[in-house]
Amino acid sequence: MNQNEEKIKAIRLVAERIRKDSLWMSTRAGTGHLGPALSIADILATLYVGVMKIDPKNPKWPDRDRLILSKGHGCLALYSILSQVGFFDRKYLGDFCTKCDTLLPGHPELKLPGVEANTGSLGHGIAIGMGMALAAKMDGKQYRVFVVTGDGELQEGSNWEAAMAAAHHKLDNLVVIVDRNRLQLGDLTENISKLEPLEEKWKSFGWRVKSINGHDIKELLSTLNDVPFSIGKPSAIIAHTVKGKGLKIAENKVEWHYKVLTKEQYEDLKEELALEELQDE
Amino acid sequence: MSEIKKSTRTSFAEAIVEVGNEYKDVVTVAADSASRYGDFVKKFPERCFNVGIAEQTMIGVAAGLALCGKIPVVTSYANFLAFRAIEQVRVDIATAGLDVKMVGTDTGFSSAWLGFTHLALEDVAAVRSIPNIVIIDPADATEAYLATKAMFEYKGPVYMRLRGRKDEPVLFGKDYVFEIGKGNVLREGKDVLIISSGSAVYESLIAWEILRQKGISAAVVNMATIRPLDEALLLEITSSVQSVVTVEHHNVTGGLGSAVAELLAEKRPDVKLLRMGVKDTFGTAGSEEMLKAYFGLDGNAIAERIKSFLKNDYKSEVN
Amino acid sequence: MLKKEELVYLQEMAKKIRCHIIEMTAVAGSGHPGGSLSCTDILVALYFREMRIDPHNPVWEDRDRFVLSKGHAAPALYAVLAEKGYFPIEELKTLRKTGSMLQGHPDMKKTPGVDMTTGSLGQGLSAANGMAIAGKLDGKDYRVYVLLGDGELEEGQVWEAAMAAAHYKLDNLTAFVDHNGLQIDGPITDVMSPEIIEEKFKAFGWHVIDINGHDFEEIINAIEQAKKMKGKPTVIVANTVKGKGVPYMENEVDWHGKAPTQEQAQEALKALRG
Amino acid sequence: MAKIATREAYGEALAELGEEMKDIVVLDADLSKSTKTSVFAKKFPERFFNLGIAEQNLMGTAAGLATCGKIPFASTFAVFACGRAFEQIRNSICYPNLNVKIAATHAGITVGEDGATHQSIEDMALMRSLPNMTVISPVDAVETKKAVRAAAMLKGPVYLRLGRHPVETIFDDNYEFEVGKGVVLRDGKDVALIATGTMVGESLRAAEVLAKEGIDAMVVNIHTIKPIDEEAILKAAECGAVITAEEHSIIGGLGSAVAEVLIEKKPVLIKRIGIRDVFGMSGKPEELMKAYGITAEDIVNAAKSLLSID
Repeated sequence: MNQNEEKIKAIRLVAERIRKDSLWMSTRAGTGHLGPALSIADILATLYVGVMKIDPKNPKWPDRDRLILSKGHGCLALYSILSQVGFFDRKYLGDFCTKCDTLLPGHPELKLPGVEANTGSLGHGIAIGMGMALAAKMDGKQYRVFVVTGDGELQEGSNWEAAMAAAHHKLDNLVVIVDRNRLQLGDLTENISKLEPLEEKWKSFGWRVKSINGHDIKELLSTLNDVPFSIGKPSAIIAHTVKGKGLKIAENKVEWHYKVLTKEQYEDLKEELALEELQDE
Repeated sequence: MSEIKKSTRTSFAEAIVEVGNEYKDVVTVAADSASRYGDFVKKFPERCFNVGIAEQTMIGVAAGLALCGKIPVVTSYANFLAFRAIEQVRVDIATAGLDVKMVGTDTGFSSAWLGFTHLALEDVAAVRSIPNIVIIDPADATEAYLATKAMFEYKGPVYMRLRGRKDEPVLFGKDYVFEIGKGNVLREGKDVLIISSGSAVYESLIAWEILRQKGISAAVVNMATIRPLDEALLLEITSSVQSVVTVEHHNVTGGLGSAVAELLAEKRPDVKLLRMGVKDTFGTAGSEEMLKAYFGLDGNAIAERIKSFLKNDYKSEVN
Repeated sequence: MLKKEELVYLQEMAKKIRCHIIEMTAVAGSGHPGGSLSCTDILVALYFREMRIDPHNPVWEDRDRFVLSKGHAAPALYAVLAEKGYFPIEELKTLRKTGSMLQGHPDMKKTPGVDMTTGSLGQGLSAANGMAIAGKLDGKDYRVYVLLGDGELEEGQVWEAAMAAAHYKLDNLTAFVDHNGLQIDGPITDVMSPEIIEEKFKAFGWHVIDINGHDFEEIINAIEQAKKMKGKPTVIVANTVKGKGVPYMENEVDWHGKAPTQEQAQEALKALRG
Repeated sequence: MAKIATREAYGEALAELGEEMKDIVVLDADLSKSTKTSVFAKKFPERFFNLGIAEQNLMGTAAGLATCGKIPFASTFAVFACGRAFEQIRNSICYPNLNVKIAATHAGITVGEDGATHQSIEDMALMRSLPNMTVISPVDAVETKKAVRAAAMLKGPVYLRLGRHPVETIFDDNYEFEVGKGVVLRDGKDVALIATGTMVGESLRAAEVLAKEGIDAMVVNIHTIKPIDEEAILKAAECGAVITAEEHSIIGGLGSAVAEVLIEKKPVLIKRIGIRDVFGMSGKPEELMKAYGITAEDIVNAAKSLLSID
């Protein structure tokens, strides 16, 4: 096995753990956005394990790469990956929406080590990321800023304001990854407000764009390590994904945007998916 | 009061250049509004960003810059900052308590001719409804200058209200002291306490003079910081002065008047209060002077209202 | 094809409107002449040739609608409405005065003929969408026109609305972009480039037509084309000159929001009347 | 009694009204299942418009529809309606005084686990600051239905504040609702509990506890925050002590409105119960109410401390 294949294998394991953690946290809490967390598991695993320059022991390291989860409701996946790479102890995952004033609320907040912005209100992430990218250019720093947005989220006009401005300021250290799972809370994105041709939209706003399979670790790794696609231009990656990926009953099902397993369903699936015990010993 | 005139925007532009010299981390973000930064743009071009007519992005970008250790200043018409981008102000900046300085211009009646879309009469109400944000409404160019400097000594989100490009009377001299969270007693008096902020302070001082000639002794407090409100000062004065009037060039709902009403209602229920301001209606177009008169918020009108307020049973007062 | 006498009529009307704009802003002592002059020909084509309206019944249900999303160009709209007979031309002198029906930005509650209150950039297209949806809903055949500034395209709400208009297949909606290339802080390409405008609208599902915004022939052909387009909204990107018709104002960013003095106004009127 | 969320009642009321009033159109921003406009959408698909995740466009489109004689109900969560689209509501709806109804759900901290970004504790303050706006915050399912109907009949902009979390049904169908009129739910002479929305139930509970301790509390339901019923408030103030209770910031909402009325017209002892100028956080609704000090117990304590000062 060559080095790259080993890495891909490692990332795959981390992604699997994200899925299991997400199921575990959300079932315990009886709440959470499961579908949108499962669709970005591979993207986050690849970024944190194979792409980003971070130091979990020093979460405020000035030269770190930043990740903003603009689709803050997908935070189950973020919490898992942050704990896996060591920003905080895994035992805290049990705090997800189970106690008041938890560090792991229903949308991510800065108080948790590793979280880079308060998100949860859609359409804010690209502008915040743009500010970070500007700061890097000013300070002559090499770090990059990755922003993961939902696809339905792109209906918010604030994204297009920010997209226009980032291109204007030639922020090639800014990367947007669109979780193109084709579903939003209510329906298919194309039934609610058509996003296609999505690539054309980004291009027309001055970005370089690539469309990839958001579950193919190899493709994710090579694409994410290939940014910027063009010097002087921000990069957009349209990652085609499956909402609820990995949980058969949830895949491509709109109702799983905001739905979790019952404890009974969890117990039934435990063996098949090699899930953890729900209760702490 | 001196004869010198200067706009709050001019002194903001002057102060911001000095601040830029002092703090290397200060950056400006504009939404097609870069001229408000004056020479800062020429002097520190590498620290200036313009995102175009996109106020929401301006706020988001400032948040990102702040998260990377910069101290961003943003500015636009108060309406576009405090209305168009209010959710970004709330989520991106206030929830995280980020060190971003927000300067809304053309408040009160100073955008006069532009009509209601540009007349910011609810901006304090909007910003005050959001936790964590200091709100400053300077009375003149001197105070705007000092407040601009003071907000960089404070760490955390600040919203400052400025006015238009037009020069206005300078009320305070070199010895004037500004401190965030502290009201300034401009005139002592025993019959009535006038509390005001921003451009209403000048008019309140004119009212004070008119009242003085009629034998009414008014105290005037400049409450430049609307949040945190200087509760100690107000409680101290109202222990002896029982009639209180708030004057603001803002809607009577949600701004200075409401803040004072909330405090006194809970702590000094024996005090009589009259809130003067724009009475829950939208603005219209007109010169600043015309609008002050139109809304009954110039010195003469203020004095008249206070006279009848003191004369009548306040219970029948409808402001 | 425009008949010769029609063309002359429109050109003469445009001249008149431009003179009103100069006179109004000079009397008011403030206002936005630059962006009013750049969109004059579009407004004249719409109001004096194209739109189905009745100045005696400004709230006629079946009328075509017009939304001035770039509300600061109000002087141009007021001049057109006055010439069309919605209110006496005398009123134009009251622009921006306290109590006047002619506010600094268009106000539907105060001015007959104004279909939507605007002035805060980026909001007009959404309102126009609503009118177009209502038209479809009621089976009415009126059309909705909206005029946007080019700098205005920097507002995100424009793209929210653009996406929705295409999604709802609003072919009864036609947008104009007054592409004069300047905004308050400078050239749009320096401040925050919305270019390439045509490609953006195409990517957002619109039918796009590019024209010279001062050529009546082109304006009217574009409108005709838009009316024939089925299933898609049309945007007409009108390339214009800010301050058009007044030599010292043309392409000068300073004249975005500054009124001419009486002397300057005289000079402008002389140039306009030729 | 059965617990029903006010948003559920909103969905049903809309569907019923849609039958009677053909001019009603409903708009949503991708949240129709949560805001319950989906009930209307199913019944009248041709009069329902989902505008996607784009709240500013939602309000602008509603304004445009209103200019053409429609009665648009625009729905999304309260934070997005009042925050993201504040300027659009101000300029495109309130200033021209257009006949748009903004029915926002998920108001207050009882939204629960979604946390601070989604917990709207400023919405009434923002909407109350806008001229021409009527602000209504119903208590339960019955009042919501009546309020939706009243809003549809009223000409001009209305903001309806609805909750996500199921709440006790307090009123029966004979309950009479009138915009701008406070309702005395319980007479009393020692202290007046003036409440709105979810806090009305808590106030009634508090009054019972107080009664056991010999304190006679009046409970007034102020469902319309703007225009505020001054008469009802002045009458309540005859008790000599007033407590306001709302699931909202103490700044700018019911507490401020009552304070403004009383300090000017009838100064009495006042204590405002509400979120004390801080952001919300994730948690179960009941836990959060406790954490932020807005339960019946907090009202009881406030009443006792107010009266002991006397």
